[in-house]
Amino acid sequence: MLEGFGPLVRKDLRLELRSGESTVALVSLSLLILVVMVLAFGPGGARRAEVAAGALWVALIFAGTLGANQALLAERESGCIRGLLLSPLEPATIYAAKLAVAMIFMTEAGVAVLAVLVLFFNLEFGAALARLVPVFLLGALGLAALCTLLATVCGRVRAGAMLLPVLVVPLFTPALIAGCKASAALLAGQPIGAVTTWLKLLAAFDVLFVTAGYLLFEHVILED
Amino acid sequence: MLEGFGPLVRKDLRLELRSGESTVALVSLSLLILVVMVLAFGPGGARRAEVAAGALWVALIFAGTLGANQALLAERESGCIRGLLLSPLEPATIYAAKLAVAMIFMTEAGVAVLAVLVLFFNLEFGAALARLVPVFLLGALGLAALCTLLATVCGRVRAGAMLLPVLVVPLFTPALIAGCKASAALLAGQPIGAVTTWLKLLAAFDVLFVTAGYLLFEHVILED
Amino acid sequence: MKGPVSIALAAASCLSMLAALFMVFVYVPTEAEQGIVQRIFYFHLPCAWVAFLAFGIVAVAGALYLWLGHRIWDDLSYASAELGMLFCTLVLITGSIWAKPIWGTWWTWDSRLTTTFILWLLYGGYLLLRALADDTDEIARFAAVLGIVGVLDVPIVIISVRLWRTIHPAVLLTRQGEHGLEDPRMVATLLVALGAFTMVFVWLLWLRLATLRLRTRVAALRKDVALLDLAGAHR
Amino acid sequence: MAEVALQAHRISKFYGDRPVFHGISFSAQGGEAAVIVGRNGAGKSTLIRVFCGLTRPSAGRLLLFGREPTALQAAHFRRVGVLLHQTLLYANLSAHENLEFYSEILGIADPAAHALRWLRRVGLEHSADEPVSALSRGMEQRLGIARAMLADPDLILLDEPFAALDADGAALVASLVREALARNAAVVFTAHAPLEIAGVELSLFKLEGSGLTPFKDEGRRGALRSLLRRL
Amino acid sequence: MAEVALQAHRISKFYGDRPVFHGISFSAQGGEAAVIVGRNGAGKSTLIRVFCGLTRPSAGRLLLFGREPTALQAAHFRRVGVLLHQTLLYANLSAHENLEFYSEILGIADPAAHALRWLRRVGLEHSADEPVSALSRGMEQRLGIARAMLADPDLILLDEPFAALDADGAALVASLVREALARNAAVVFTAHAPLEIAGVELSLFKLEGSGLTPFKDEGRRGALRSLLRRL
Ligand code: HEM
Ligand SMILES: Nc1ncnc2c1ncn2[C@@H]1O[C@H](COP(=O)(O)OP(=O)(O)OP(=O)(O)O)[C@@H](O)[C@H]1O
Ligand SMILES: Nc1ncnc2c1ncn2[C@@H]1O[C@H](COP(=O)(O)OP(=O)(O)OP(=O)(O)O)[C@@H](O)[C@H]1O
Ligand SMILES: [Mg+2]
Ligand SMILES: [Mg+2]
Repeated sequence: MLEGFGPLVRKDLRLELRSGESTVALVSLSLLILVVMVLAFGPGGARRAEVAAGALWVALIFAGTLGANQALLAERESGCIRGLLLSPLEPATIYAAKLAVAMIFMTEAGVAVLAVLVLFFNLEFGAALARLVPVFLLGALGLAALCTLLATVCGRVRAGAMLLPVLVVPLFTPALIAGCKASAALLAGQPIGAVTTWLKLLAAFDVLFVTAGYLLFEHVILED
Repeated sequence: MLEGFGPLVRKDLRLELRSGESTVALVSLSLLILVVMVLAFGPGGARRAEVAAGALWVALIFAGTLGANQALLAERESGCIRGLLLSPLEPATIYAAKLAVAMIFMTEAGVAVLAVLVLFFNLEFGAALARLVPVFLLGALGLAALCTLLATVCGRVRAGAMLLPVLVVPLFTPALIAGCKASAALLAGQPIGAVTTWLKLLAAFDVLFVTAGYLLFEHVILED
Repeated sequence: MKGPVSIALAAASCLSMLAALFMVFVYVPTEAEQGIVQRIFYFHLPCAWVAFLAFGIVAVAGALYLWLGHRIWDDLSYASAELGMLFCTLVLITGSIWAKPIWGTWWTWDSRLTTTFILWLLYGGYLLLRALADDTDEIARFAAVLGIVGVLDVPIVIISVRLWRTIHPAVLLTRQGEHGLEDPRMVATLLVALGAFTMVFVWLLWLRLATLRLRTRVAALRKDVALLDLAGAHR
Repeated sequence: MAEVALQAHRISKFYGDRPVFHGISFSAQGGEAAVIVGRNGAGKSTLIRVFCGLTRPSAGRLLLFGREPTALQAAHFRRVGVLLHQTLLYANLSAHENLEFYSEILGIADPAAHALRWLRRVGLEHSADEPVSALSRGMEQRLGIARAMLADPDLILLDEPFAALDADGAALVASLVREALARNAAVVFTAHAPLEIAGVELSLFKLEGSGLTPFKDEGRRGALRSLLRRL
Repeated sequence: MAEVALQAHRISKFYGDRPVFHGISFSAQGGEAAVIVGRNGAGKSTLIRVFCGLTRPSAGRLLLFGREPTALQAAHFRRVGVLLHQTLLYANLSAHENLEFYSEILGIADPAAHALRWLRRVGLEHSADEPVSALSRGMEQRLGIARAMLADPDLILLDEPFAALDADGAALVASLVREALARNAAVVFTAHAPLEIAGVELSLFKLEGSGLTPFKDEGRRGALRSLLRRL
């Protein structure tokens, strides 16, 4: 069903990881966002877990939109997306491949941010962090699904790179709130059971956006 | 001395404002950053002025780097920067023009962010806000000077759009700290006299970076 | 790498380092307040000094490159940036190791820690630029510009961070004022360690520079070979 | 009877309210070659983009292998090879990686070897590992042609294939066209002026004033024939 | 005596350790036209970029109007007109706005009228308000040529000016070259094969195996002469 998925993902990874570009840039970018937040808000204070959770998610959103944009930039320049349209690939396959690549990049950024969070905020490592993983993955999946769909739209428009966050953020807001709340609770030491409502919300969000992206991608990718 | 400055600025403004794209995108982007931060950190609490100031500056940094990048993107695509290099324009003139354009965009974004800050944080409008203007302008000038210089560098390198914040943020840190502190104090109701130290620091930063950019731009714009 | 200079540098580094090790672990008395862990100070401070020295060289050599245009200045600033980054990382690591027993935490946003970290980020960006781009004259110019701008930024970073923390006192413990350096043996040990680390830095810089020079020469030879090939193919 | 690879029925294309062409009917059969000539801005490139299904015509019907492009199954896309003004190559991938990638998504067995064969074919074996951004304009054009021909397509649409090519390159394109016709593919390409390819019966069409008309221009053809025979 | 507009002394260019050309000496005087021919990838475009001072040669000396390009004053840049493969036009500005902008920075009086005159000259007056992104390839090439010629430069460097042009476009370039020579400008351009321009004495150079050599090829020139005379 997903014939051509492998080559597409491989090509993107090769293109982006060849010189470690995107990865390195994405990871450093996430770290910097974190630093900016720490400098701006100060690390101390009572609401430490909340600041840490907020920083994690803000970093994720920026890294995500930039990363998804980067992944589609290669297709757009010199019109390569036309090459894919003229090939036997299904639009859904292209979507799945781009989604996978975006997820890979976001996971990298997320791991970096989490590692640094631990160092800077002196959170106890093991337990809280392990419990954060599902929240993070659920959030990243939804974000990747949204960004991939919308980056395609924005690629057609001038100033698309700037437009992308404008479209993504409002749509992502429910997931953002859920993610922040769940992360803050977990970082503050609560068990995973305490946040199942938020997790369910995130999962519903993911199902919705992955399905929508899968179905709608065909319409945004075709030219006029 | 700055022959050609006018046409360059006019051209950029025409290019970017023709369809209102960049402006709209930049303004919405800044607003969104603000919203994300407010959602992540919550608007209430004791350290309200600090959160507001932090949000203002984080929004400014992201809008600034994206905006400066966008302003140089037009030159890069289809190699138009070569057209400028082959013209009688001095590199310093090109720098001055790009700096002016970046400042205009950042000011727009700043105005939007300030307006929304007032709404979200229920700060009293008049006095505090007016006092914020010099802080904001000083910060934006330094940021524009840095971004314009470094966006030229990043334009030449692959993954440059992501590299730009990585280079800019550490360099901008002192101004960021000064800006955050000064803004927080002013928003908390202190008079402008209380933050002169920070203002001086910002001014020193600006002088340094505008001069450095003006002198060094020649070296980054020439091709190999 | 077998020239008399590098042999001399290697010998000097080894001897001074051995002397420093001896003094740090055997000669110098244990500090009363902090105990044994205070000995890390004799590595920590020299590393910081060397990092600053290296970043200074990056900027000076960069300016010389822009002015004179000779590739050797670029090689020097590249080599120096790499080593500066290495020693800056060591400062962070030794500092953190020291901080854990003394302050009970690996990291705090104390002013000196923050400055060091920002410095680390700054030159990390510099090296990232060099790593992502090809090794051309163009990138050498960019790097020189970045190195100069970076060093200009350092004093402002220091001032701002100091102000940042003095106006709003730090949340966690502040640094103790005294470190017990009143003992002359401590001063002597520190001076020897400073000398030893500087020697090691100069030696490594020399080696790295030699490697980069070799690389430049290999590139020149490659060009010659390519030209000979071309002439041969044409005859 | 040879298959009708491309059939356009009274197609029109407007940009906004400005017509580029109007009511054009055209068909291309396997084993036949057609060249569409026209002045700058006549609409040749637009026509090629419509023919390959990339751009929807504003009116009219287009059939590729007897079906609407939107109803085309994946397998059919393997049968269409297209060259546009843009070469559709990834600037940061090497010449070989580009062809290998496109071979993979076309489902060709042993894509690496296939890519290498094509690189040799278009004379780029020495630049196989150069990124496309470091190729000269003519080299990129050659690579774009190789990309279009990778899967031995049955319908070949080339927009100005001779552009930016030197004499060797032109001869290469001519021989590729001959081969394609020999295996019964349909070939349609554009040019600015009528031309000939030795050993090929070309039908000439002129795109002008928004219509496409068969075209005979013996004087000019005679003058060009002596030149282009060599290809 | 006519001024020496361009003088290259034993210049070489390497990409990494691969030489593109080596030890080339060349000069162009006012009132003279030279065409540099070479195969795809021979290095013609690189040479043009070096000639206009955009790319520094890896070795050797280049003088424009008797000075090093880096020591050139602003006013001198007005005297150099360059066309590259990239047309150096802003895709989102209209044709007229592009020419107007470049006229402004060249310090030409009444830039809007000047731009309009040039649009008419290259046959784009009806597309004056189209953004460049909506022009056809040949139309963009015409606009790029107009851009290069805006300030009536004394040294004209054109990389494949005939590319993508139809017969009218080629005639236009030919007449622009004639005019430039008449006002004593130096013209250097590249092509893939030797060609002639009616009424112009062209010196032919061949870029090959990294050297540039004067070139006589009567057979081919004879064949082409009959064709290109018409331009
Ligand atoms: C991650 C942690 C640390 C970092 C990044 C760091 C960084 C630095 C740097 C850059 C310097 C030299 C700067 C200058 O001389 O102005 C320095 C000096 C010094 N550090 Fe640290 N440090 C860290 C932790 C510590 C700890 C835990 C202590 C002791 C409790 C400490 C004590 C000192 C002392 C005594 C000096 C030299 C005396 C002085 O200039 O005040 N450092 N450190
Ligand atoms: N995206 C677009 N939007 C609006 N108009 C366009 C667009 N693309 C092309 N046009 C217009 O359509 C007409 C035909 O363009 P097209 O590129 O098809 O011409 P062409 O025959 O290929 O010319 P050339 O020989 O110069 O390549 C031109 O007048 C052009 O201005
Ligand atoms: N940026 C670059 N980096 C590395 N190599 C390059 C670069 N640009 C060009 N080259 C190489 O230099 C050689 C000459 O390229 P150039 O574009 O000058 O050729 P050309 O004569 O203009 O060819 P064409 O007729 O195809 O336009 C080619 O082999 C090309 O691969
Ligand atoms: Mg066309
Ligand atoms: Mg060329």
